[in-house]
Amino acid sequence: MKASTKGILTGTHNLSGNEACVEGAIAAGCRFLSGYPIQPAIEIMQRFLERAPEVEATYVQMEDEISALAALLGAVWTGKKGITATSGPGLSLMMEHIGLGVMLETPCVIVDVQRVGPSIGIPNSPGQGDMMQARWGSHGDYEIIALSPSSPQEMFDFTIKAFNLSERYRTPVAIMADEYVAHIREKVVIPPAKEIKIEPRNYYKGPKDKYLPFKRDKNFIPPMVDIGNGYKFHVTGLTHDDQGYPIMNEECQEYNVHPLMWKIRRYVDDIIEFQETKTEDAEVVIVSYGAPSRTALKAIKQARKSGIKVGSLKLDTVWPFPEKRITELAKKVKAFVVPEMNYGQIVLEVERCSYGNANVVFVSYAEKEVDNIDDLLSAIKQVIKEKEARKGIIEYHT
Amino acid sequence: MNPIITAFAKGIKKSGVKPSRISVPSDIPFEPEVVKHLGVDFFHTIRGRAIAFGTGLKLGNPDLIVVPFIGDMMTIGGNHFVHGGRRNMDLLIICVNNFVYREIGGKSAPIQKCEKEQTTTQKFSPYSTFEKPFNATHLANSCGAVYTARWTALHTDELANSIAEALNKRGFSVIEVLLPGPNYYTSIKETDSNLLNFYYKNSVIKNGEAPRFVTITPKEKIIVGKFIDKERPTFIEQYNAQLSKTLGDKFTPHGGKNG
Amino acid sequence: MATLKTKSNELIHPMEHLLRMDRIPHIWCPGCGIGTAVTAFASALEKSKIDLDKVCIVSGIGCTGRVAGYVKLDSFHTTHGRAIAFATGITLGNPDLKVVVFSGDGDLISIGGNHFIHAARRNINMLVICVNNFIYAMTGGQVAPTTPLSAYATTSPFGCVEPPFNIPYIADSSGAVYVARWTALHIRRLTNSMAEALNKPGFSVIEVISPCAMYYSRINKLGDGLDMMKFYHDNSEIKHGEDTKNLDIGFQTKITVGKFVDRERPTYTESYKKWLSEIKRKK
Amino acid sequence: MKHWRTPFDIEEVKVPQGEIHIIKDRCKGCSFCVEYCPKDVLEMSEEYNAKGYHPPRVKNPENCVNCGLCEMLCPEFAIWSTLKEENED
Amino acid sequence: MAEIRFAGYGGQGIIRSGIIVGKGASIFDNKFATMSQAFGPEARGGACSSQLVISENKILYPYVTRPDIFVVMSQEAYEKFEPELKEDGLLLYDSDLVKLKKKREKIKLYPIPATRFAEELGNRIIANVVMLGFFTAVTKLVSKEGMEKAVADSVPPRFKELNLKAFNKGFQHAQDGN
Amino acid sequence: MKANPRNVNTGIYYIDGDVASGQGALAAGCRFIGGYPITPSTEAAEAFAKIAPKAGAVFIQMEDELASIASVIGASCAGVKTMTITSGPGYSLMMETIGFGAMLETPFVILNIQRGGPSTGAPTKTGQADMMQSRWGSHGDYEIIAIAPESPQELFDYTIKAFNLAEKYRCPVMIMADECVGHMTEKVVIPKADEIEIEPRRFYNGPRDKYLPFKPDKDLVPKMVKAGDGYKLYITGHTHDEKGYPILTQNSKVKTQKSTTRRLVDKIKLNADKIIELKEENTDDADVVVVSYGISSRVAVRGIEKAREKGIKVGSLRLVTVWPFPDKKITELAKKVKAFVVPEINYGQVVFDVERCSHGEANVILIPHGGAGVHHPDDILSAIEYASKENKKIEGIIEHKTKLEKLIFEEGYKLKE
Repeated sequence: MKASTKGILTGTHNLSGNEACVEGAIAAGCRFLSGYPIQPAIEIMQRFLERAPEVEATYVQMEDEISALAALLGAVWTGKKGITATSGPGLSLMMEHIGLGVMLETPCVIVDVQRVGPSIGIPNSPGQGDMMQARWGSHGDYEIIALSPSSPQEMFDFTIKAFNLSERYRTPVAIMADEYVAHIREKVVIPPAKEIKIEPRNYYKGPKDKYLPFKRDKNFIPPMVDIGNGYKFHVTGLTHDDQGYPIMNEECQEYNVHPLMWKIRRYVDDIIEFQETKTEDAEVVIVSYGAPSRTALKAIKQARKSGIKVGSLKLDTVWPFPEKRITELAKKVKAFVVPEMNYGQIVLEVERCSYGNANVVFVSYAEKEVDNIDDLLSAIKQVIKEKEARKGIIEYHT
Repeated sequence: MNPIITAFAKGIKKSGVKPSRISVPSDIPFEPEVVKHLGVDFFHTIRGRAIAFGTGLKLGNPDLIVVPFIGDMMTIGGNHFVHGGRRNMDLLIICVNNFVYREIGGKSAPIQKCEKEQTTTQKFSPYSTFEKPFNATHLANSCGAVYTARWTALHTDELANSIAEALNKRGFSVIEVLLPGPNYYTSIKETDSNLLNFYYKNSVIKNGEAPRFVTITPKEKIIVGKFIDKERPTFIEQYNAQLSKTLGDKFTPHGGKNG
Repeated sequence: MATLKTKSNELIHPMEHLLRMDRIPHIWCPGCGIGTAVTAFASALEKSKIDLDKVCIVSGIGCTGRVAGYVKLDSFHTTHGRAIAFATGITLGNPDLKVVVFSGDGDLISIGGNHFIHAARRNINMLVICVNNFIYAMTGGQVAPTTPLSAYATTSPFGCVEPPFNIPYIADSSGAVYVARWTALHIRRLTNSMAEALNKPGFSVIEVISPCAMYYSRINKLGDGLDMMKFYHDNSEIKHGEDTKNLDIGFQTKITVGKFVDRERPTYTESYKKWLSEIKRKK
Repeated sequence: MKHWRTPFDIEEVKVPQGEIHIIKDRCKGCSFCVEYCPKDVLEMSEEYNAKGYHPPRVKNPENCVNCGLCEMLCPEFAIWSTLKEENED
Repeated sequence: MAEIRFAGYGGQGIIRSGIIVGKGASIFDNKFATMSQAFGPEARGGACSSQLVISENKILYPYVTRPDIFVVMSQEAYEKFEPELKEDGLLLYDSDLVKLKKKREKIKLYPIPATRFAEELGNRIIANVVMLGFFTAVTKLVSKEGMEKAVADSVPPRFKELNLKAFNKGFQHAQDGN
Repeated sequence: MKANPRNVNTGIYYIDGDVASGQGALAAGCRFIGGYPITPSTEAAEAFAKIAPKAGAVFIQMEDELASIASVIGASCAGVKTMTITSGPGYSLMMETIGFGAMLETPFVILNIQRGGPSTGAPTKTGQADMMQSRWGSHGDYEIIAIAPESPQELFDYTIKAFNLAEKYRCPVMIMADECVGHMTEKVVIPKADEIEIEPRRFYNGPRDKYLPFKPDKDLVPKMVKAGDGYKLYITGHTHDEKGYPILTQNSKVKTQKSTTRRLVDKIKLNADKIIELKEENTDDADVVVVSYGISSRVAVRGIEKAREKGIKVGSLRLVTVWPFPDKKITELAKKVKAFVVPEINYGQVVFDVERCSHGEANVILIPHGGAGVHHPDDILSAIEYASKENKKIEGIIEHKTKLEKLIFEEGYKLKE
């Protein structure tokens, strides 16, 4: 399906990441935002409110992040596409309802503009400390899709992509941006509506009385209906059967929850996207996402100048994790270097998937500027000298 | 914030309470130097949880005098506010109201641009212009507060007196302080400091006014004063009384005799 | 009012078309009043003549939280305390719907207290039916913010030390446009109230005092469900328009019931629409 | 039938005759219907239903005036009344 | 090792039965006993059950899969759990409340009108204790003394006598009838 | 330090795990519990509410989980030992404040009786699916300690241990029990007070004006003071320096990130060897090692015994502390064994860390279970059998198909309650 022309600001703009995110949401057909102001995600709410009258969108500032996500889930069931924007502390509060979103298989988009944590941390400084939280933060078993943009243009593109993924797989999708990407201003090209692909909601078309809200179709995704059309359906956050009625036993738990994982896991190859640069001949590959991947590209150039063959694997989709690609690369390369603005999260996944075939070096950007390439370079230089395979994550201290 | 802190310092002095007994859990950051000057223990807690945190402080050590400063106008922490009042937890709430709610009309842009570096708690709020604000006093009273007062930040003396009075009062006390924030009186095109002056001038003191009638509307004068001052057993008093009744000698009152 | 429909000679209860009969019997204990409140709600749905396709019901967690699972409307059983927040999203997403939040005192007033006061302040268009049984029954009888002083509960084994909320008062002071309280015994008045509120735009609250025969009455030695009903019968007093501040409930004291607040205020949706059009006009 | 005063139209108004229907196995034996039936139509029975509770049974069928109170009060949707005359006519 | 399931409807003291037998076995008879139970609404509205494993050694697997002994006090519970019972298991049931359907050949049946006995003793709430007395006599898994101590230990002092009376009533019934 | 006899109800009891934990908390010197009822953890709160007032401790039921955890941290700052009690959904609500507690380095204990998830899930049934959440649930970088007990007796013992660890390392300690253990009734022996070792709070006793709230000792843990003792504390959830003052500018960020946030991670990571408690059996000559925790390790034993009867050399490694994860131990074992078998009552959480630490040297087999029940011993046996026969190195986690999975998705089992 093509996007509706309504409200799409086709053309070239100079936008911050947060603003680009809102434009992406509007282009994707999002007409509902509920949120609670928090640095550094406020501009998403602001921009959405400014644009709301034009596209007749609904905006509500709720009393906290808990209710913001609850209201969003409610609104989605009325047929709207919805988004909420927050940062670490807000994401922590949303955890319970991410679980509800997963259990009710409600498509929605959650933007997390990461800042330095834990707790209040430093509100206006970039961080990437919520990556594992996005995957594991709510109780119980679930799979989630998380995208990580590295520029305002990607904020725009990924927001549309996030909506499409969420509608296709009926699941909450997280956009794990960071303060750096959210606040830099760059050129953002918004294409004409007809070039924007939109995933329509998977609506149920059969007879009204036969509708089962969690009956999976041939693609393994249950079709939805909107409230108010006489389907009289029931949904619950309790473990349930196809009809949405709670059944609390082992069998139903298996029947209900296992497919929540499968419905993502069986499509990982369709979902996962990454960008590779010069990995064909690389001895060292920098695995990165978000803002540090910009630094990685700079570092490659520098390193190649000094004769070290370095490549880059930039993860557009962080969750599900591109296990296969890492495992393949691990067999070819000597080492992975993972720069992150935290104290080691995704690097654990890289270590896991390299099965001891490549050394894994962690470079923490929690204590330095994003555009600092010196540490990255020195890590590359040191690991290239490393003779043997080392177990465990290596951190070179400067 | 400064006029409020000044009044707080004055209030502490006037009340005769030893500052080291006072703990301030707050969701508004204080200047560290101010804390040293005041001589109190200060906890900058996360948004909305100052009252809940204070409840723990008080029950952990009943000798403390706990004064939560809340800036979020009961948005995210509204629940703790009403429940604190219901329990009559021995807390003095300083509720800094900077009018983040506004009535419709007047302004061209619905929300203020966020250009300056701000922390979450130095509140910028895009509270949309069509929401009715809480009447904090009425709400506090309806959930059981024993002391409520409202002053603008310029009523320094009155505010200090109220604080002194409330510091010596047992139970859930609420002092609402009006501080200029985003433009509320949309017809007045004034800078913040002048706006404060405007609040001051546009207010009228009506001690003992019924809480139901002290709603702040753009068209009328702001009613300030002390509205409620009543007695009700605090949580700890009630706890000690009830448990002594049912447990008798087996029970040691929490926090000693004085609660 | 009851008409018997027969299908293959089976007896069919007149409410069956409004209930999910495949889920009956429900989980509530013998002598519980929630079933009665559901019957009243079902009759109110008929009485109000509201389009049943356009009504949806949201519940939280707890005994009363299960109501959504038994009423044949678009129904949502959400997380603990967040029913009102979830319903806010629904009513803003599609303002044509009438959302009913049917949940318990612990769910709505304790953990969901913030959403309760804020939705009332915003005057979100919804009907909140709060079944108050003075205790957390689903988890086995813990003290609730409605448990009367000195009443016993499993987490106040020596008597409750916290004064309870006066739900109508707090609803009133936060800005609800319709506030009523009935016991599960005042079924006809309760039905009328519900029917009236279903047709009223804005935030309406109906508190239903219900016996909890399994926990509240057992722990406090108040007999069974019937004994509690008898107590309500003898001790409730109808006072329409009573000032909400006088509606406190003590342990086994008189209960004032009636319709206390019925006023007009623009709803959130109306204000929002007005605001949208104003902005548009300016541009 | 006792009245606290004699209605002046008692001669003209025909008292409706109701018929009680009970789904025994839904009953959880709360006895609300028995207690609050204004016409003393019902009583609790000795038998146990499948759940192990004593369901109500009709004691004085002729007394039922189809007021519907039992139906409204029943938390289990297990009892209701219908108008009998209609069936007879 | 013996696996036991107690079942009935909410309010019959099914879970307490499990606790009392477990207590008798583990504290007063010095065996190992692990009790687990069904919780929440299902324990009140419909069939509720508790499961007990008694063994001479440490119990690893805490749940009952195929009980050796099934003690049942309501029709619904009987229908729900009866199929689990072992081929040569023991079925103890309240003869007023449970109507047996099909008979499995090797299963040994032990009926007792426990609720009626309890009502005769003055309170139907002690039906479970009557059943426990019967259980003790029939199964001999736990000593009578141990069970009596466990019963006395598990009820408020003022009800001690009544409960012990109920226990002995059930115990006696087994001695008389079977 | 020994426990205070006033807090210890010495004796032999037949109680469930929840109640045992409440007793354990009191014995450990807990003075304050803020809680909110949630199945299946409520009994622990009820037990504490009942026994606490007689020993001078307080139980308060707060309005929600957000408030419970905030009040617990507050009370900890006031100088008492504290705990909160919850289960999955409540735990999710606590996430923001857990990060706050980690940032403030306040000692407190969370008892999480895990149930079937996600969302409301199966409240009255068991699960182990909050394991990763306990490690990663709050935003930002921090480390916690998590303990997984397997019986009511252990719930008593490890609740005391949890308090001790919390005081020692000044960090949140989670007791990750599950419904099965919490609701299981067994014999629990509460020893005499002088047999219970208690870790006192690390109070500062130097000169008042020299006190720096976040200046660490050698083991990277700073000393505490009580609120109200005249130290003019300035404590914030912002990233802070040693004085506790907030840092908001980029320039000073680098330094403080190193001295505070990194320390939050390092104080656990570097002390991991002292914290980690493992129970190892027959791993010396094992071909296959079953790695498990909590109730799974208990039910796995039946499967292991059956496998031994068949002549398979199988050992077991029980993680008593799940976090910090015993990286070294797993890496060591991986070199020796053919495969790890990991039964978890979830669809794969801790198994990822087993996979990570085995560095491709041993196969990793997951026996998943959705919850609401425990593993069938036959599933564990068949996984062990498979593991011992498979001679190829396989990359990636091998998900063992359970009987239940086959039953439901292949044999068309009809769901019924």
